[in-house]
Amino acid sequence: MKINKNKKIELFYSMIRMRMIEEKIAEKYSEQEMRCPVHLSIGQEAIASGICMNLQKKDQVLSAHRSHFHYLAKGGSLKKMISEIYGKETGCAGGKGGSMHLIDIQAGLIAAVPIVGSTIPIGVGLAWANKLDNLKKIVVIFFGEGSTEEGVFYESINFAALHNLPVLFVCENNFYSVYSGLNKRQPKKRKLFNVAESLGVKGISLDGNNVEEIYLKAKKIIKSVQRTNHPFFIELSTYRFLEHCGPNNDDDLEYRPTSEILFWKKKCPIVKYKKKLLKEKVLNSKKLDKIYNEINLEINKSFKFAQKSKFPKNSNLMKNIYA
Amino acid sequence: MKINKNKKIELFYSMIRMRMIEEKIAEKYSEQEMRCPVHLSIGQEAIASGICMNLQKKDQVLSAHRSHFHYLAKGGSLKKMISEIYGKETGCAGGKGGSMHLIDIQAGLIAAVPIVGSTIPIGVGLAWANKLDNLKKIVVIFFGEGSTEEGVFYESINFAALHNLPVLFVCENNFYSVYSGLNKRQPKKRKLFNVAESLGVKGISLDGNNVEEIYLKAKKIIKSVQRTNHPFFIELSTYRFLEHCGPNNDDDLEYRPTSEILFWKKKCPIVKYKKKLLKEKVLNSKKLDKIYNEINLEINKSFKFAQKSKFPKNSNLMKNIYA
Amino acid sequence: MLKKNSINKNRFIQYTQAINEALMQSMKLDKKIVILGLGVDDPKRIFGTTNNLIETYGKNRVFDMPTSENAITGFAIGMSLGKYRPVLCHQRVEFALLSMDQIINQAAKWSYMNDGQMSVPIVIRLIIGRGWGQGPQHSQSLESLFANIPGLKVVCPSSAYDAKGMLISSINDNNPVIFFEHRWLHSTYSIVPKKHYSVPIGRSKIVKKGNNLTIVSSSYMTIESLKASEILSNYGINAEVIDLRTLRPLDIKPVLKSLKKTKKLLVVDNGWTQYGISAEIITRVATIKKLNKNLAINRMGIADTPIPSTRNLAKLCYPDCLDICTEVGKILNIKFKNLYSKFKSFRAQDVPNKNFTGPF
Amino acid sequence: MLKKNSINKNRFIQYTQAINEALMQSMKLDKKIVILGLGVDDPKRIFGTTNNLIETYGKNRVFDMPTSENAITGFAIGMSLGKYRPVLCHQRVEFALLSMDQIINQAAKWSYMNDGQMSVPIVIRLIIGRGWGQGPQHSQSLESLFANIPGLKVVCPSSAYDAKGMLISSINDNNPVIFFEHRWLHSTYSIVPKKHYSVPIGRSKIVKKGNNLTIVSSSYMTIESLKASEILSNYGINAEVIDLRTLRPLDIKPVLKSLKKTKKLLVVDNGWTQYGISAEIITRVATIKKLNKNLAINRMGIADTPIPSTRNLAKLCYPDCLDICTEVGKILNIKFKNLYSKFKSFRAQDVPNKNFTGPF
Ligand SMILES: Cc1ncc(C[n+]2csc(CCOP(=O)(O)OP(=O)(O)O)c2C)c(N)n1
Ligand SMILES: Cc1ncc(C[n+]2csc(CCOP(=O)(O)OP(=O)(O)O)c2C)c(N)n1
Ligand SMILES: [Mg+2]
Ligand SMILES: [Mg+2]
Repeated sequence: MKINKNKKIELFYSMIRMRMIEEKIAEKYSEQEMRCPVHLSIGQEAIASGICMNLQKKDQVLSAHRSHFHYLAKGGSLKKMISEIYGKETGCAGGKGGSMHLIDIQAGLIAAVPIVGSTIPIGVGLAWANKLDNLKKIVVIFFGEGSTEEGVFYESINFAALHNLPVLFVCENNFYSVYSGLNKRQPKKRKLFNVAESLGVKGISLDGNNVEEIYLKAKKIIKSVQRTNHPFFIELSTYRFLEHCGPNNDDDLEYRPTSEILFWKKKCPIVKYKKKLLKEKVLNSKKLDKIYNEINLEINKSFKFAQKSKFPKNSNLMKNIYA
Repeated sequence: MKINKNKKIELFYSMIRMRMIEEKIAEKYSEQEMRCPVHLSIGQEAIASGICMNLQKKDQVLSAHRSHFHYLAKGGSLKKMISEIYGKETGCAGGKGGSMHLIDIQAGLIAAVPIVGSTIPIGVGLAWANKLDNLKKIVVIFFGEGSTEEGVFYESINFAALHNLPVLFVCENNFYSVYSGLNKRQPKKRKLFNVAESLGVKGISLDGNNVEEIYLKAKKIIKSVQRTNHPFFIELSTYRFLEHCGPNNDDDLEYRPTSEILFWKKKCPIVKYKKKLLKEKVLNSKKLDKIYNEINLEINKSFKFAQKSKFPKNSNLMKNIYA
Repeated sequence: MLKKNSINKNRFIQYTQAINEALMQSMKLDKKIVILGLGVDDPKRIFGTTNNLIETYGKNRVFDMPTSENAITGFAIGMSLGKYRPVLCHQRVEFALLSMDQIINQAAKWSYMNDGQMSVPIVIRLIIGRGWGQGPQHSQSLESLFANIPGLKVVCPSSAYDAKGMLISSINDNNPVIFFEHRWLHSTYSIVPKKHYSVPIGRSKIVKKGNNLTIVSSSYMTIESLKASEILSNYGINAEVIDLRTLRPLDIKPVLKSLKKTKKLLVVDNGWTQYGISAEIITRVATIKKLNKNLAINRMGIADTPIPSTRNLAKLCYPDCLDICTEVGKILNIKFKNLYSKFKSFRAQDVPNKNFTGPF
Repeated sequence: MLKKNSINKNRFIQYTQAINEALMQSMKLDKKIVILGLGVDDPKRIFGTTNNLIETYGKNRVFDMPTSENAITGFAIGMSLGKYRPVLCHQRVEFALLSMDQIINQAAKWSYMNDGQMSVPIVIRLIIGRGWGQGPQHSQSLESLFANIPGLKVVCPSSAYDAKGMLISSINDNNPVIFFEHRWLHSTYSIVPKKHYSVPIGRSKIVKKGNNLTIVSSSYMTIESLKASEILSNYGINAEVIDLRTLRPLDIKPVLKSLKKTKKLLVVDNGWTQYGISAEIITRVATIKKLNKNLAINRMGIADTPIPSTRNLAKLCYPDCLDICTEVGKILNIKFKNLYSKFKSFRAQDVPNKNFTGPF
């Protein structure tokens, strides 16, 4: 399969936009107006972009604590996301959730919650409902490799396999859970997609920093999930560039080897792809500037919107506890 | 490897004794003096016998709701078991546990509890302690295939693999969880030992009704676990002859196909083995009679002991809530 | 037809059948209602409560499940997001302890977390209480663990009539509802209309009028409280008995009203008393300025211990009607003569009824 | 050396350091103590509480864990059966909801289930409470879910001094102890002896003497209650403040004694009030025959809702010292002039101290 020029630009645009958004969050976090934990995904742009580029609006995505990119790639409103992080009434959850509880039902971002693994069965249940209703939708569940240590992940995979549910499991393996390396949590040589396969869900492992490959492979997989109602598991290796939670770089803490960090920085999905597209003449510096400007404009607008928005009224405190 | 004659008789004795004990429980249950749920294992004798024959006293066993055979095969006191089922102060748990909470610390039966899957991490933790202390013990955890649907099973396997713990997982696959067949719970073609292997724990699948094979294979496996501190997973196919819980046959409920029942009754581990040993002249009818008589005597004594024993004193109610 | 039956005052049916009717009738009215749980379609049908569901509504609406309690609850939440209305069942409340994350962190907070854009209309039926030597892990009554959590509704009907009506309300509710059924209530009978009707969530009920003292209880303990009030009437004492029926949102008004009259309160807890349901009831009373003078207040409940299996210790754990009378006597400063000998036949043993022969 | 330091009254240290000292010193005395939990050896060391443990005691006694909360608790139980004494830690109480089966069904009942032949000496440190916009799933205080369970001990020290002494007692205890640490207590200081000492489990404590009314509280709310008592003294009101410190077994005696004097009780709950800790305290008082006359009783606690992330709603959830004063005013029928303007600086914002800049 080939990717046409426009799609390439779209993929690049999606990635660079997400990065610029989070860089702005990081920059402005110290103003102490975004008063909630933020888990930035910088470095992991290719996965959300490559997968979600294949999804339609009706398809549904669930995520966890590190959800900004999934929200954005699925078409969630930037204004509402920034407002949510600022705790404003215009936020996607009315300010009640903060960065760890993004949601945009219209866009199909159904839920993101910070209890590790907890959205996985919920996504499977939703896929089950879709299947019973014969809706030709796919549910995509994004989670970190840490989630795969939770029993509920296993229970969910079992059920998706048992009932042949149209769900795509996307495991972003960035090798760390907070500061804990994989070697403290899973045996060496574990292949997560093998685990899925042993349970009856087909799987593959991909380079999580190669956006075109992700896009192309995911296209095929998603089509087959839709056609066959069989679940699928994709494991993607990638790397988070900043600290686990918060706006900073934490390489000074030395929980990750410098050589490893350098290796992955070199594999930056955006730098690499930009080079490629420049070389292929899909992009040039003029086009790039236009893209940057456009994104900057959008970002600035969104932050202004959020900053100007009001905090929710006190009377909102006791609202919507019950439907 | 060969099995000598004495060992053969021991294996047979172990199996027939367990069956006769449970047959007596079934017979006397309707007297309504054993007032607690009982999960009889008749039909599954070969597994407990074949595995535990390889264990030493210091080795440790954990089980679940269907635990009589594990308790007996590990050398638990019959008198204390029957007394426990009768709710007497002489019971192995002072009457506080009933059939679902057998324990005999001296014999190395560390725990049996009726929350499905719940003893699995406890056994792994115990194996961990043993390893840290460099004790040359092995922990054997018996559980039904239903347990393998609990997330905690998966979490436990992961950890045993990660830390190379000296633990043997023994899955008795009798194809049913209460009245629910495997097809309602796990995908077709699932091989449980493949799941374990994908997680980093070596495994095999065995005929759970062939006591000699179990004994021989388990001998090798247990030695290797002891030597290498690597966990191992054995899946054994078998069949429970009576109802899930209670003293009766429930084939009238028709949740199991008649052909399946017949197939397994033919594979009765005791009938088959008896035939074999008679043919091999290891046993003869005289020897058999002696065995039956001896066991009957022991059983009758134990029931009398239990029946004559006292109920725990009222003052025991509030004792031992805290250590 | 329906109408005729529904006014038939003599239609006594069993609690389990009432549950079953609620499910059958609700499923007929709303195709999005689905039934999930271990054994919902097995020969025993959850003590008969799921009888005929699979025959009538088919295997696309009635699902046996793997032994994966935590995930099952998540599946139910997910289905509800897909516009289904799952009714989930655990045969023992203990099994639900495996799913507290999904219940407390997710279901209870879902509507609030997204500020009302979505809600989670699921019903979780949890079977609590005693059995035949069930022992420490199959006999708990953990209502207060759920009642503490905003975002959940928690109900515990004590009669077949309420069970049907409140299960229908629970299914119709757009929020997660924890529906407690006590094992020993399953075999009780009451008059139950055949029609589809609802009993509102959030209303306690005076189940017996009286003016000498107020007994407040819930779930199975309401039965023992009613028995106690019958016995007490032999001693000339006229107790008012209030059945809470819903623990969250709690309806305390009938209790306060009753106390204006009686000035005496005994709360009979269906579980452990420490940090239990009874503590909340008493606190609601004790913190009312105008009421808290000159009241005699006490509570009782299950002994503060894991429940042993052996019958002679287990029976000591559970207060019954005679123990309730004794507590009433303490509040009223009366000693009831021959109470335990005269009314021995009222006592519960280790089985809910004479027909019970185990094993569960 | 040790002695000299231990009598140095000016040794103010932080709560987190007190926890750390308890762990360091206990591990030195007993080689069977091991530390389990996500991040116990990571650069942040559970807010500093596990500093130096791995350096001092090595990787065979300090274990980072996979994200498998339910199994981890089972491992801890299993290790304790192998004569180890694990101290387990969850950075948020919410994560422990994944392990309620192991905690409630197994650990709490182990000793009883085998009639005292074995017990489960484990400590489970659970971090509760507020943070910076933590939202509904990272800010709960679920003490009452554990306090309801016989077989558990439940403690919640509010000072660095008690934290060290009670953690040592918890580690030495042969039973499962749930040890609650409030995030906002972590940055508080108190005088803490350097030596290894213990503060007994099961004793509440008068943290401020007074005679006009009794304020009972626990965990972080003790801090706000103390602040309130300081403010109240400006209005000539002398409040007695009692810190429960242990929720199970509950020591109610100091409360009852205090009430004999003050006749007025305000219970400040560290969590939700409905079916919360405060309900038990009030019930213990209200069910005492000789005491329940002429008492003024009230309670307050976290608003009955999931906690929102946004700071301007979150702050409405948590009562602080000024809100406590207002409640006291209601009990005493006094209106405090200029309370909110005059003592504004006493108010907690959405951070525990000025140095806090997020993200957690
Ligand atoms: C049930 C649970 N346990 C622990 C945590 C603490 N925690 C927050 S994020 C996180 C890391 C999870 O790692 P991973 O799933 O790989 O996601 P990543 O942060 O790498 O994107 C952990 C352990 C949690 N939020 N929920
Ligand atoms: C956590 C939990 N869920 C459900 C049950 C109900 N239950 C009791 S025994 C049993 C069957 C388990 O099947 P399996 O593990 O295969 O054991 P078997 O009965 O076949 O020996 C079930 C589901 C339980 N005891 N615990
Ligand atoms: Mg990760
Ligand atoms: Mg089975």
